[in-house]
Amino acid sequence: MKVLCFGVAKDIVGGAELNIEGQHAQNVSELKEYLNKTFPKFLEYKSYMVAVNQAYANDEISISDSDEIALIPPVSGG
Amino acid sequence: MKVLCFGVAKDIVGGAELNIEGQHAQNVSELKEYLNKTFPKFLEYKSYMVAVNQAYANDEISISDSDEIALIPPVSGG
Amino acid sequence: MADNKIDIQILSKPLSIDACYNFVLNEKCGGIDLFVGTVRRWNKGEEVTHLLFESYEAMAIKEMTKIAKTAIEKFGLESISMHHRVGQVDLEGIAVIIAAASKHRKAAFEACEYAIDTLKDDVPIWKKEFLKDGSYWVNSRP
Amino acid sequence: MADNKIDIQILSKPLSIDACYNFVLNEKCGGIDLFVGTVRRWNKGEEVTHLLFESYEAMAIKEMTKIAKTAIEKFGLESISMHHRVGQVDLEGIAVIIAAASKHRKAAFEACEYAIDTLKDDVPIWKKEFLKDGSYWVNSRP
Repeated sequence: MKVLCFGVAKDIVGGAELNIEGQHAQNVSELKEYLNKTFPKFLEYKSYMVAVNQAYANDEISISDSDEIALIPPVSGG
Repeated sequence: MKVLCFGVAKDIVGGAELNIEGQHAQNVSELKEYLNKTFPKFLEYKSYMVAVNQAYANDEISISDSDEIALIPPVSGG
Repeated sequence: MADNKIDIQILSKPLSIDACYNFVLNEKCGGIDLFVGTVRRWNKGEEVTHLLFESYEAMAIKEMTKIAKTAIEKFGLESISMHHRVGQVDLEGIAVIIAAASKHRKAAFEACEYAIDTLKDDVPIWKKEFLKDGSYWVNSRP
Repeated sequence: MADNKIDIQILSKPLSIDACYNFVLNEKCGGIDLFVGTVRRWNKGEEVTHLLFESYEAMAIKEMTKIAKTAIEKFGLESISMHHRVGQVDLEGIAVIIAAASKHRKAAFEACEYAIDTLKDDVPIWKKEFLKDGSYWVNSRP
């Protein structure tokens, strides 16, 4: 599963793309759990959102390898 | 007494400056009375303001030949 | 109040958004709001061909300066520019520009709206509207 | 909704107020409001040297288009242009421009403020602030 990373999330995972091998997450909630465990630094920051196929997704949304998944830290455009 | 005329007031008096000979008006109220009598067309229009020395003036303000007096029909800038 | 905070002009040539923007821009500001009033073809169902603006220039400058000072004090603006056109203005032409700059955007929006609203109420400038079949001074139809 | 009402761009070169203005200008409109977000030197007492913007471009375009459509429907705009910069932006540089055009000015002001407020809440764009003594992602300080 490929995860796009932006802003501070890019710094935390150490790159603009994160490849997660194996079946660690079937939905957004499980993905966050996996990330917080793998990169404990996420816990120091304000909550981030997950986008699935370029739309904000809540915890229950299912995800699979064919989805475009992105980590969205608090936005700060403008 | 010289009176500057703008907008529709210019059309009514027939020029950008009106010269009033004699002592017809000692204050704004008397000036308006004189104008409405001399140019009855003023009565067909919405009320106009009088400016004395480039500031809006109410009816009681005294006027003399040395003041800069102007007729201010409803403004419509912008 | 420093003169470099306020820029008031009544001009007989086309107005420039850049001129207003460049006047108000400064490194203390994060938000600039610009209002641009343009000439539209339809007004209350009538077709407009062009407008003609005239001003009582000396008094208009005084009234606009008063508005600018109040906007700075009331909303905490850093700077404001107000340009008004006189003479003939064609369709899509610019009649007025207000630019307001402040640290934060909310004040810029509020000040800009305050300035254009008050300009329309108080500043001695008159607009003659030319229609396909005649002309009249706006706000002064019998 | 016709495409000629909405102009959304994310650009890595300096933004142009003229480009946004010219897109929204049309003879149906009497009022155009433009918001320009610029880079200021002082933020919460710290001295900024420059900013760096990055976007999740495909999603940002979608979210900005959603805002533009809502602004048109909600406020009755004729047209709207939203340009956001990415990459390095220096002091006094432009980060974002919103231009909103409508028949009457009130709607232009309201729509422009709605659009920038919502952009700042929803659009996946991130700003890294560079200070004299370090840098950090805005809204993401631990």
